Amino acid sequence: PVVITDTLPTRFGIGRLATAAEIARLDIDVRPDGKGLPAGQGNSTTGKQIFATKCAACHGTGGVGGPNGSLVTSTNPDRKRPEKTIGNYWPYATTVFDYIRRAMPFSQPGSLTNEEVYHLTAYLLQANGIIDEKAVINAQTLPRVVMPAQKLFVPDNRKGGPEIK
Amino acid sequence: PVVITDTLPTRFGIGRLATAAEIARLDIDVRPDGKGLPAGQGNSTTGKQIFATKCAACHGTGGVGGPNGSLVTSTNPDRKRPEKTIGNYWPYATTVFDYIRRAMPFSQPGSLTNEEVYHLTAYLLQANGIIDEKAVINAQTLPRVVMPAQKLFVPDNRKGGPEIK
Amino acid sequence: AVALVQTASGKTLQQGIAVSELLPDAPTKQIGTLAGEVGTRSTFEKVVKKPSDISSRSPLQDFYGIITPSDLHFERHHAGVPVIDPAKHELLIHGLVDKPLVFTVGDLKRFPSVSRIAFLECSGNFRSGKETLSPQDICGLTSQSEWTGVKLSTLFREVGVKPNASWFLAEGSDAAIMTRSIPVKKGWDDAIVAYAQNGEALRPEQGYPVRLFLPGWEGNTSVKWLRRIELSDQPFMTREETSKYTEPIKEGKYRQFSFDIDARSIITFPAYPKTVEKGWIEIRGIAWSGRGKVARVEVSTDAGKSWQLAALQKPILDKAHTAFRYVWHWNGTETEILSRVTDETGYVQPTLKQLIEARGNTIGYHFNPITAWRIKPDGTVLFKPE
Amino acid sequence: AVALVQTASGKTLQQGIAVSELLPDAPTKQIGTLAGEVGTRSTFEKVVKKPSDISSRSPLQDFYGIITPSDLHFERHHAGVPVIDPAKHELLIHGLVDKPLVFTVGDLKRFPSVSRIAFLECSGNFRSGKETLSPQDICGLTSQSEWTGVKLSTLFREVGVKPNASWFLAEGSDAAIMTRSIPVKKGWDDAIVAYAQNGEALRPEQGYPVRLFLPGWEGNTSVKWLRRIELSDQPFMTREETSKYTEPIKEGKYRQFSFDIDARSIITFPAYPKTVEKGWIEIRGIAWSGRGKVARVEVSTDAGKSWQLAALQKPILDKAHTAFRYVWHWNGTETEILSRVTDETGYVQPTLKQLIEARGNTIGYHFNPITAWRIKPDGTVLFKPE
Ligand code: HEC
Ligand code: HEC
Ligand SMILES: [Ca+2]
Ligand SMILES: [Ca+2]
Ligand SMILES: [Ca+2]
Ligand SMILES: [Ca+2]
Ligand SMILES: [Ca+2]
Ligand SMILES: [Ca+2]
Ligand SMILES: [Co+2]
Ligand SMILES: [Co+2]
Repeated sequence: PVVITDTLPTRFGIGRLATAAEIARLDIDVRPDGKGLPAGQGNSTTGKQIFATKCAACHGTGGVGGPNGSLVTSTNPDRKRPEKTIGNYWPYATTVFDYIRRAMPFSQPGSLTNEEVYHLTAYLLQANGIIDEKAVINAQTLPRVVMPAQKLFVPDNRKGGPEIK
Repeated sequence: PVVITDTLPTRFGIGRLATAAEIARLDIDVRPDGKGLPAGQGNSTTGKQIFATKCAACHGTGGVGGPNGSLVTSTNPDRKRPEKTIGNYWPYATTVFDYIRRAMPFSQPGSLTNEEVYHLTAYLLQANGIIDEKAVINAQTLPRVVMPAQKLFVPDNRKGGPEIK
Repeated sequence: AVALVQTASGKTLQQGIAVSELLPDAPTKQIGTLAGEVGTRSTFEKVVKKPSDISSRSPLQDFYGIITPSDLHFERHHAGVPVIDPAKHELLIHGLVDKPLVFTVGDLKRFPSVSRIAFLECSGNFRSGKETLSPQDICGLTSQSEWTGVKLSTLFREVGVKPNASWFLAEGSDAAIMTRSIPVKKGWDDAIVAYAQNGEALRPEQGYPVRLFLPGWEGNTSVKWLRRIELSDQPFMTREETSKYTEPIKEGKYRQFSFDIDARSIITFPAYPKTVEKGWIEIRGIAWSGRGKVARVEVSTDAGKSWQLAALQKPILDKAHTAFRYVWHWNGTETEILSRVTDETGYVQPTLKQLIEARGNTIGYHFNPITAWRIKPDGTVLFKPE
Repeated sequence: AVALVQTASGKTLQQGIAVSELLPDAPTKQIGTLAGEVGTRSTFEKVVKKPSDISSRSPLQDFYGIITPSDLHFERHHAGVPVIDPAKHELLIHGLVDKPLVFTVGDLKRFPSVSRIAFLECSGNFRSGKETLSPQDICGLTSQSEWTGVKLSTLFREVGVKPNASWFLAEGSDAAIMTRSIPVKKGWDDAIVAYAQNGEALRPEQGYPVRLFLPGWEGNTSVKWLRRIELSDQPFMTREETSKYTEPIKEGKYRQFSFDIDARSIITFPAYPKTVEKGWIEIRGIAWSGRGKVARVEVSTDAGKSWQLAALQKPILDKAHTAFRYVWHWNGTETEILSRVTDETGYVQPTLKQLIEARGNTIGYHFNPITAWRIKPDGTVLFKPE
């Protein structure tokens, strides 16, 4: 069986050019370098209040416990291993903003304003002892937050062959 | 990938021995040489009556026409080609007995007695002009009936390769 | 509400706007259906077989790849689909054997098993006569599954088939008690007593709980709802191999026991009722042969004047639908597109004219002609009956 | 009524007896269901996935062959299965490209297409801890389909991916707006933007109408309900590649971007909850590797003391579940059976002990240990948690 490929063009001319506006409408991701962060800012005090209203039912008072897991590191003598939280397991602070904005609150995803997301991000970083109560979180400051867990992550080095990794 | 086959036994010892009775209960086929024909016999006169009651609604009065097709050869000027019937297309008379017994009447399959099937077979052969009205059809006579269409059938001679057959 | 939206670099001001206003679609704003026991088909998909009472044609123009979804596998039966309790169903093998045996469905599953992806086609799979026919209408009595079961040869060894056995009867447990005579050689070669299809138990329409599966042979011989196999030294001449499934050839003769499915292909896209736009079009179709693998598929986009090799999607399996593709630039002028398969025996799919010349002026079983589609300047696609 | 029945040679007298009395079963005496638009599953078959809210495990012990019926394909989602109208769904590709483009589902289907049979496995596919676990419980988050779609490389060429693009973000249109960062190389290599599964449109649970499909990679990366791909010069570090889908290795470190699925096999018969009888048993299972083809599967029937080569069912496909079989005579004494796959890179499926030694004393993603089944003298089969 011979495969014809020489007739294939590089471009088929299918699809329509995306406008800047329609890209912007969908382009909600936030990178570690801050690319994608919107205008606005937040602080942990306001974030704490929003968290109590919109999040604590699922993630516990102060982000500890709750039916859907802790977000804040704590020393819980009942557990063999510490729960993985933003404080001890998240390598990038921008992920907090990105994830909350796209997916939380679980039952009302997409309902938070950017401002609210900044406040919540500030609160969760502060509650985890990563920033202090006075810190303002915005597109400039968030990418600069160094997370305690960042140094724990290493790239995959498995590559097939006989060695078990 | 190596396939292990040398461990395979000829017999696995699975399944249970069939008794003669349970074979007989299922062994309803009839071969061209008459093997499988039960005791009993039939004649076209009785068959004609049964046909009128149980078959004609679907296969037409006298086996011609009807919503489910003719069984008896006729010259119908309305049709380009003659309908394929027992008279002009069936190579073996035993098939008539076998098929009626296993599958007809369509809406009550398995409801006919062997005797009824013999009568119907006799009738359909007679109506197609293959046997005469006096003939008795039974395990001995049926396999001896030579069908007009028998000589028309040839085995498949296609065998792949470039020739279109 | 008009909202100033962020750019890709996140520069534009848009405070106090819920992300919901930035997102296009409802699906991102409400939790979907939770995980379940059995999946669903999207309600936006309306893909169905075309049924008569006795058969139901697969929507070839709506398929992708080579596996036929089991619930869209073509149907053909002679007295409907029976309801069979697998706990009560048994297969009897008797006749010219050392040891007649009865196997429960559970017994059959205990034997060494085999799986193969292969097509099943009704030998009566041809329609023509008008332009508004789809691949489903023309040739929807072919489908493909991964079949799993026990090799019939394994069961032959278990019962001890006698050397003088040359044919066997396969009998179904439907209300037609469908029977066919099969040469014993096919049983030794590659016949399967199948109990599974595409990973699960056979579907009722396909012979649940047990069917015969004869790779490459006309569908009717793969007797469904199999209850009995009788070994014999001659064929039984059942109604399905005399009055039916025999076909006219020249000089008033009729061909009997024509088991093999001749090689065939059909373009399933573009094909009626779909339409196309000018520009690049991937011509897609399936090709298969009952005699082995597809060796090659050629496509013509100029009404048969010239032919190009199509790409064949791997794996190219024995006696299996094989997907072919040919990327073509349509300039918008009226033309005809055709496909033609060659199988590994060197058999080349014929035209209808060649078939009629070879067999005489009648259409019967085993009609596998090249199918042509007319592409009109407005992009409509019509079947070209010859 | 007692009836004298005919013998095989038709000798015994039995006049006046309806053939119905000779026939065993109701199915032969009443016309069955007529042909229909959509087939059915037998009501005697009760094969279901085991769901939690967020995932649903395929019943591996009930499958035959290598195709997973689409409605029994495992599920894993982070905010339920969205309802998506394919007429409204679009895929945006932007970022480091010459020409950001939006494709409708219809657009995607116009491109040259590709099909491949390949597994999809969640990298969190491991459970242990008690004896009464079935293959479904232990490892039911793997399934296999024939996927059809357009190669991502084709779309990359269409948008003109820039040379400095090294990662891309794939984003779903579910309520989690699920995102993963994928090296661009995978997009050029063998990534598919799939719109079909096992011959038909994707099922909603599997990403209808469009998903990413990354052969051999952990399931979560094959983003479902795909709406956006953004080309970038760095990964996005989404929650699913940081907080989740990272796993502990030695010295307190965590492995990130562990995409490849390590080779794995599991015996699916005999396995809990099925039981066996003394005598010949066909040991059956599936083996696969995210790094290529299965090279070999070995089976041990003596608790790992000795190993025998199993037969592999063809076709043996790249990054695909491959069926293996080993015919074994069980003498009725207690034993353990195990399977171990080697893939074409030479990787041999490890024991749990080897995995824990290599990674430290924790269980995480990508656990693919050899699974042992205990066969008790009474024929019951139990999982052996280590
Ligand atoms: C109705 C329950 C519910 C509410 C309310 C809720 N969450 Fe969650 N949250 C969840 C669930 C469930 C998950 C896990 C989702 C998954 O794994 O896909 C989660 C995950 C998270 C995570 C990721 C945790 C990790 O370790 O990966 C963060 C961060 C988070 N939620 C923040 C919030 C914030 C902030 C709010 C309030 C604005 C909130 N959640 C409200 C249920 C909830
Ligand atoms: C309710 C309708 C109906 C009744 C009643 C009926 N038949 Fe039929 N018959 C059919 C149908 C439908 C077929 C075609 C079945 C098929 O092709 O599978 C058929 C086929 C046949 C054939 C085969 C014809 C051929 O050319 O292959 C014979 C012979 C036959 N019937 C005989 C009988 C006899 C004898 C009776 C009465 C005892 C009978 N039929 C009653 C509907 C009926
Ligand atoms: Ca972006
Ligand atoms: Ca959302
Ligand atoms: Ca017999
Ligand atoms: Ca019957
Ligand atoms: Ca069939
Ligand atoms: Ca999945
Ligand atoms: Co034929
Ligand atoms: Co991983």
